[in-house]
Amino acid sequence: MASGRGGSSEPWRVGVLFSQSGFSAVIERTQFNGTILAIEEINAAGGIGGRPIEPVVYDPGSDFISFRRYAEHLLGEEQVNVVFGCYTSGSRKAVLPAIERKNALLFYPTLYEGFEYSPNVIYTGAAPNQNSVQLAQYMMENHGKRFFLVGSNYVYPYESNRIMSDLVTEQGGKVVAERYVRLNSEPADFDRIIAEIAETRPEVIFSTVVGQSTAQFYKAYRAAGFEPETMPIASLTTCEAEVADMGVAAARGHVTAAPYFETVDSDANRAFVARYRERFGAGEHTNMCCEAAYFQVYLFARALAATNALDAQSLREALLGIEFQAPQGPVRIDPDNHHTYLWPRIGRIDGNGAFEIVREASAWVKPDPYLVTHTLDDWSSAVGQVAI
Amino acid sequence: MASGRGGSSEPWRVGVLFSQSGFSAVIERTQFNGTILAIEEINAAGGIGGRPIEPVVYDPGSDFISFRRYAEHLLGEEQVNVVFGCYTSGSRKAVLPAIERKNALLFYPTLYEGFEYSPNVIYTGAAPNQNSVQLAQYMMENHGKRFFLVGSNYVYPYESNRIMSDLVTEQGGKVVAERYVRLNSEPADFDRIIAEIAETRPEVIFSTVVGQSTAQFYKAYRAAGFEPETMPIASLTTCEAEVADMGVAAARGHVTAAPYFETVDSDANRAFVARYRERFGAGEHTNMCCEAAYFQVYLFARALAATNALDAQSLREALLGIEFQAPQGPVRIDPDNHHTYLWPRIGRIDGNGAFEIVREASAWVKPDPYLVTHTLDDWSSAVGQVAI
Amino acid sequence: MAGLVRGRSPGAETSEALRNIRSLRVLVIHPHDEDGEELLRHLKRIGCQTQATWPPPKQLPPNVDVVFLSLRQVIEAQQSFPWKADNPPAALVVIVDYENPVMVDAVLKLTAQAVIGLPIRPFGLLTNLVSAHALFTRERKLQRRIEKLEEKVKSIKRLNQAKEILMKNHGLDEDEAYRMIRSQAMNKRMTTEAIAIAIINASEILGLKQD
Amino acid sequence: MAGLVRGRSPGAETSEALRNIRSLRVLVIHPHDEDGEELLRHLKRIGCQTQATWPPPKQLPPNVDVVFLSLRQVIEAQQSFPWKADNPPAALVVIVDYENPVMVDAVLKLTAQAVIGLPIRPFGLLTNLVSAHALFTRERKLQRRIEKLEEKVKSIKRLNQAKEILMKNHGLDEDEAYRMIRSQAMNKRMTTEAIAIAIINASEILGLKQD
Repeated sequence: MASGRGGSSEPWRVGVLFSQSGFSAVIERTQFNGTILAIEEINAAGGIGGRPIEPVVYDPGSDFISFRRYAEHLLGEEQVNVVFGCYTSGSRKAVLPAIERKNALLFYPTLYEGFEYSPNVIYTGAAPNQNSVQLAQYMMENHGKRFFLVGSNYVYPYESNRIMSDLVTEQGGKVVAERYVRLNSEPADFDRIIAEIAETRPEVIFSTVVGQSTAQFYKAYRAAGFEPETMPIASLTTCEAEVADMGVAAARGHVTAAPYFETVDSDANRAFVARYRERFGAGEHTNMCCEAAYFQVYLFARALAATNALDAQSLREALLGIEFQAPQGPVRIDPDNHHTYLWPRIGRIDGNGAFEIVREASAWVKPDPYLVTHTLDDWSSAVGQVAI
Repeated sequence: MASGRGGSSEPWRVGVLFSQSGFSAVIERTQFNGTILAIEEINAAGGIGGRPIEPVVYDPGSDFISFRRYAEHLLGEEQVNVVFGCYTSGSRKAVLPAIERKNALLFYPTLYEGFEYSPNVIYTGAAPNQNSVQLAQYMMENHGKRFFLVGSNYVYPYESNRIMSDLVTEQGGKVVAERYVRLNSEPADFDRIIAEIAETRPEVIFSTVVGQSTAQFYKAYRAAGFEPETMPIASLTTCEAEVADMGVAAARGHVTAAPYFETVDSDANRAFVARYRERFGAGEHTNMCCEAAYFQVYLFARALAATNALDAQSLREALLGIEFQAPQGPVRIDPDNHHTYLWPRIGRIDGNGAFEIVREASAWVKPDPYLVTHTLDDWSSAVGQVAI
Repeated sequence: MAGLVRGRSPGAETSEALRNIRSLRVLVIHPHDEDGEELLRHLKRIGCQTQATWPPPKQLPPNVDVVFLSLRQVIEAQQSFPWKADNPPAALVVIVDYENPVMVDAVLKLTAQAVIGLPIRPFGLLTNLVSAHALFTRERKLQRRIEKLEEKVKSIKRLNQAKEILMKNHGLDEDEAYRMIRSQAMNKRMTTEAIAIAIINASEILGLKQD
Repeated sequence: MAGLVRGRSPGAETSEALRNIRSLRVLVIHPHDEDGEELLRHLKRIGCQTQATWPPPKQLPPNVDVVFLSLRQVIEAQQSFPWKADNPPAALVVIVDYENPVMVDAVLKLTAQAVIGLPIRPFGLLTNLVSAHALFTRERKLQRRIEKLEEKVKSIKRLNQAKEILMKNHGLDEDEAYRMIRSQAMNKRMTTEAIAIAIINASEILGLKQD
């Protein structure tokens, strides 16, 4: 790899693929920022082996075909063989064949539905056993067992809804409906769903709506006059970025499960948030995807410091089992499956639009991306005790 | 690819993987020679775009694991992405995953059993529809329909024997036995087979014995006092290299089908043979595998002259449909399946150990590597008329 | 087969399924993209009679032996795809790009005979194609055998019932009852089965003793 | 299933086959090389109870649900491998590295439920594993159904034969013959089936009239 071998001051060139436009730009822009912040911090501290990391940036505009083309371009003409990027499963799948064909390495900083392993991918977002199970338990303990499922029409919501249905049914609860909206939805797409919710009066709405549709849905909910106290929207994807997009009025009272919220109470996180605002503006917010994008650059940097070479084979070996003190707490790459040990948390949006953390794991949870049958026992046994 | 992009006098580095030792060295050494001769001729004529071709040579010693390791080394540390090499199907299969993973290009100059297509391989030896069918027809017309099948114990002989059995059975003939010997055979391994031949008295022995076992088998046949006039050995693999190995006494009278013999009557071939002897010694002989190894370097060179770059994608595009005036006659890469249009011939070994060409196609034959059911009609329809 | 020593025994003939591979009619239901093209090219290389179609057809064309189906894309198209998994019209090879339980469940519901992962690689396609078609043919034979056996059980039961009706109502013994049915069948050029059914139907209408 | 709109209907439960995947006992018959290791690692990632063995065992261990078999290497080992393709002990996933007709024929003879090409890639393994096991279970059910139906046909025929023997030799009518068999069965605590067989056997030995 020419880019990884030259003179001692030559930069380490890496690809960065997050959308600045299109339906998932709201969240991908924060992943881009997290990535750039980590690279700038590392370079400011002297780089790796005295050489800076140089991001080679393309904007796929939330379009899967562009994701694939830019990935091929990065791995081909740009001679890059490490890429940070992707939010939706669709974009990850679009990029994957090129990554595998070139034996490159993709760092993927997003929760997803599991059931994937590639020797060429490091997965730093939550697997379902690190967020779905915890959300189901919290909602059933505190709100009820009649669930209404709403999702965007693609693979991640299908599978998330399967898991939620299983967990609810296992506890004697009931799924009253399962509805999907297209990825590029319009506000009016939610009219029928809001009417159905009004009619069926569930106790929990489980939303796997993603991207800009999220704000549309929460606003429609608010406009219908529903009350978060009796019928909150529970989500795995709605984070600080979407809250900023929809505004506090629509967001207040709803619940999300994630390994990270901006409100995590630790020195590491306070420092992270402070630097993030300093760099991108006082009104900007971190979130789970942004944090994963941030800490995965550090995992990469640690591995690169050990290998001093950019080839996937040796980087992979250095990455497996590696640990890092992330803003959410210490994280670790699981050598068995390339996913990450993470810290499940439940947050409820308060009157300022911040997530109040109402429950959190007392130990990291090992990822199990191939788990078919989730049960609530997993959570309690894995976590030991929970703080309220 | 660093090696393909540098200064204008930097050589074009290519990998060369043929065995100089081990059970198939007899034939692979001639493939090595054919490759080197072509490279030297091209370089003497000024190279490609003013730059010479530089062979990066390793000797896998007829060992499949070494083939794989050297291929990985060539594509990795040596940063080569075009490889000329392999004789047995086992070595090709060992090399293939590395070639495909790196999106490199393998030129494979050996007849084989078909049923393979890789976007990363160019196949320049005969497929079964370019030698098996012609051999079956010739033997049944001239010698009889009771066949005894002897092969080395691996995939190529299994499949060649299936095809031969089908062709013989279709014509109302009979396969009296089908026997296999291990690849690293000892002369004594043939005792039982010779006894069985004596007992069953077939009219044709079809041999898919390869490598140094070939000489062992033909010598055992001769020692048993069998007569090639009434019971010749017919082969797809026994060529000038094996004849030299076993000696004229054992070889005389037996029959081989191949797209090329040293005795091909053309100016192009006479020049090729003269240069080959000048370079490697007056006692050296060309053969079908050597010739394929030779002309495939020229096909590569033509493509490289068009692309002026070594990446597999553009080389492949330039190679498909390309033609070259080879010693056997004009050849062409079939864009449908990456195999080669070739000239089927039947040769009988004469008293000097040379192949007397007793039949040859009057037109090249399109390769059909996925043909399951061969029939004798294919030959006559594809060839138009045959010369005796 | 008791044991597998080599793929074939001396002089064994190539199996029918393989010999006929170039007469297989294959329908590819896949979007027109790189994977679809690669799949089509390789099926043509193998030599099958191949056609491709997208979006999924509302009705399967007749005379298809094997269907290749791009699963997720058919699901996301949110369009009803006709496939009777219990009595399928052709062998089914499903192409998958995700394998979470939702997708695997869909594969199970379709009872596909083979599964191929994206991106398409030529190697393995031939074996999966032939194997899928053989599994399909095999299952169809088993289904036909079950149908025949069920029909036979029904038929024996009907004949017994008809005989009993005749014995009860006409005072015949079993042989006589059977002979009566058989001679009726010969006279009317019908099967004994049909006569038995006629007797049963008539007895129901006329309220004859049935048991 | 009439049509496939989405993988699942609202609130549908995950199918049994998938829920139980971590209790599947998988045997991998493959040389200890890179591909073998990659396969084993991924099966463990999925969570199956997996063991590997090489050379091919002379006898299959008991309690195996799915076998992964490296085809060419088993063939080249020239060692008899026990596999009753008509009544297999487990689902079979064949791993192939060549697909010429000799190899494909071997796949057909083994009636493998799934085919995987080398080099091993993790993606697709899960779906092939679950699908192969489901196809195997499905075929076994069909086979059991056939066996039951065949038994039933035989049983009806035997009962008729036994009744006829009693009618011919004891001058009974059909009802009486049947009542005699039934009362014998009740007295001896045997099935009417067993009594019928006893009567048929006895009649053969004693040379009674059978028809």
